[in-house]
Amino acid sequence: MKNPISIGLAAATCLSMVAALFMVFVYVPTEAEQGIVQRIFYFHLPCAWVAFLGFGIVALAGGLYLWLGHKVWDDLSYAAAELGMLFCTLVLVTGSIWAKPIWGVWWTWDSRLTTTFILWLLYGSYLLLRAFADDTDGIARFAAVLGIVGVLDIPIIIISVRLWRTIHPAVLLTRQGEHGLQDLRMVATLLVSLAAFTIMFVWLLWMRVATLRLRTRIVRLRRTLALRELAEAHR
Amino acid sequence: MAEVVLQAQRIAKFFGERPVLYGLDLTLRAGQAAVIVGRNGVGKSTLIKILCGLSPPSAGRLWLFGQEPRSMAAQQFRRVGVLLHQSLLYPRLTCRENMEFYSELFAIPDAGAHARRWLERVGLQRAADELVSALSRGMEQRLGIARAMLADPDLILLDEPFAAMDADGVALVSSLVREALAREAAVIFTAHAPLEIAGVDLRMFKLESNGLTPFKDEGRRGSLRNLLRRN
Amino acid sequence: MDHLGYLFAAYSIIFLLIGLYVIFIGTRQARLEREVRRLESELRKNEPPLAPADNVEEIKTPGGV
Amino acid sequence: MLEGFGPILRKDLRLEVRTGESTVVLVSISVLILVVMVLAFGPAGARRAEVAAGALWTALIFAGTMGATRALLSERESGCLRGLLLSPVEPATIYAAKLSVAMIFMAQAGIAVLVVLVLFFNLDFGGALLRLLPVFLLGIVGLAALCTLLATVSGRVRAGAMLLPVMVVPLFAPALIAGSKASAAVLAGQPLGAVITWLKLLGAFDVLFVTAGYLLFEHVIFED
Repeated sequence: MKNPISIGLAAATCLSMVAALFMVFVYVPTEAEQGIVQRIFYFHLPCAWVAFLGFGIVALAGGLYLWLGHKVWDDLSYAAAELGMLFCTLVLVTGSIWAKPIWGVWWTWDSRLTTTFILWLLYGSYLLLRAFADDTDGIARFAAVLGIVGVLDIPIIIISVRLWRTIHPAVLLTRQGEHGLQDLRMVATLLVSLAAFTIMFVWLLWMRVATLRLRTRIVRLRRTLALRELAEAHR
Repeated sequence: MAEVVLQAQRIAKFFGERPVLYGLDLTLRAGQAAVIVGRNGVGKSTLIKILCGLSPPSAGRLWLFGQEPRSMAAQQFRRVGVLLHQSLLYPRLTCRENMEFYSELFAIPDAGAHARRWLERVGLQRAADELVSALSRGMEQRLGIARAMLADPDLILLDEPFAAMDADGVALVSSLVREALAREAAVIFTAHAPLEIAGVDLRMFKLESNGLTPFKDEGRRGSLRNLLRRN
Repeated sequence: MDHLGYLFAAYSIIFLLIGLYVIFIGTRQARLEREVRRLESELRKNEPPLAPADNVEEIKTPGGV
Repeated sequence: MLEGFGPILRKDLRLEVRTGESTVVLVSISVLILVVMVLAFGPAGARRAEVAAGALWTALIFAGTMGATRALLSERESGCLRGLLLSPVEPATIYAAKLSVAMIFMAQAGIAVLVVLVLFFNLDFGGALLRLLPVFLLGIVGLAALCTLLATVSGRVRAGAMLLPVMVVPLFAPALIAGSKASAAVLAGQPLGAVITWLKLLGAFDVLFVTAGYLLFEHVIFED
């Protein structure tokens, strides 16, 4: 954690996050229709974006692991899944908190909510698979396959859920970002938040991969030690 | 020199953090036979699984017929015959059905006649229509060996082929090994105690918890070689 | 229409969860680093160095046959 | 390309005809699930097409996970899967064969469920049922493909039997939506043309998972 890249990422995260918070709470004007809760949106959407980004990395790194066989790809895939789960949870929670005052309910089977929820379940099953398995080479391949299949499934999930809920209640329309962003300052705030979350995602990913690499290194050291003990015992 | 059928280079295998095999070198040419002797739990079965390409080693490299198992086409496995610790037979199919199934899988023409020949060869013609689950351990072992050899493979790996065998069974396996060697196949098998097969120039290796070491005067022959890295 | 509570809840949950995750990574990192140092000192104790398994992870190939 | 497909399929069917285990287990459990659904929804619910469709697909998804598990089970006895891997048969062919076996198991359970469904929900034998057939077939192809791929994974993991539905359900969600919507529409008397979008979606799902399974199977079938 004490290397310059990590420190640089941490600093960039802090700076951009402070800037984003300033813009959300001070700079941006309050949205007319929904009032103050609409400000949740500026962090809600970036959470969704990095959750999606996480999925992409899970599949990409999984594919690279199957292709090249280097453990670092597996570590990257695992770290991205954990982060994806974290941000997917945040999307659902902040969405719920936003929905309550605006729609009067915590949860509704709107197409976006449903899709996000299914993606959350996908992340959940991936992490459960990894939690259940012993730490062998096999699990890395299984997780890679599940991750790839999961990502390929996403477009079909989105389409099916959209068709499932073809008729949107009118109130849902205002929820969609485009409709709420009449002001240029709102767009600017959203962009800064997106950047802040992306940087934070990269930073967290970097740190998590570092701990997973350490775990690999420990296994290697333990193996070396075990070999020595054997050789010693045999002498 | 005959073709190198199997070559293993600095093979190591870990289960988690526990080393099972390591620093293992092995070269086997066509027409050669080798036996790996070791106590129970020393890693013989694991070694056979690695050498047949079923289980990838944690480190080191393996070539079968000059190719790494991972890049071998499935068709190449026609040339490899394996008996593992398990018989690889379907307990709820009869002996004949098992042999016919595997003959078809290996795309052998006239699978029925081929299966019948092999059942006779291993002395199971009278048990042909019995379910494998009803066989005695020794009979199942005979059928398992027949299964391993049914496509006349060029490389034969047998895990404890003499286990649970009576005197007839031992003679049968010995003659099968002799035949295989006569047609220039390479044979490698494991045993828990040193043994000899009449008329076979058998190279013996001892597998110990620290690797594979030459059992007799192996250094002189040099066909099979182990280098524990520290030696 | 005072929805300040909701806004506050949303933002605090975001920072709470991310903060907890950072703490989780940090403690784990510290623990693993301690373990690495311990193992390395143990390795140095056991002279002479022999049979390093340092190639074990790197040339591993996924898949079997 | 599919050398070895026939023998594996024949062998599995012979085993199944001999013991009948999978058929009995799958048919009874999926019919039981249907009964549970009917009891839970009550007599009023049991007259609605959506409830019938929902019950059908709930029963199918469990039959799917069990069918795939059972199709692979015959290979786990005495390590026979290793026998297949050590034969000159491509892993993808093993996948195709196991997928077909799983599909046959599922279809048996599905047909039993359909018969019971018709009785319990007072549906007409004939027209509606005939139109349901393509929906049903498209559904089980994708389900079998998905379950066969993941049952291989769950078979190698601790608590895998419990993990299989956890992995299958979210991935199967789109086909579940499409399948139950299309079934409900068809059972309510609409023609197949009205549900063509759902059929297309099911088709896309099938193509995706059959292809993915075919290509990825070799990565989950080998051991460490």
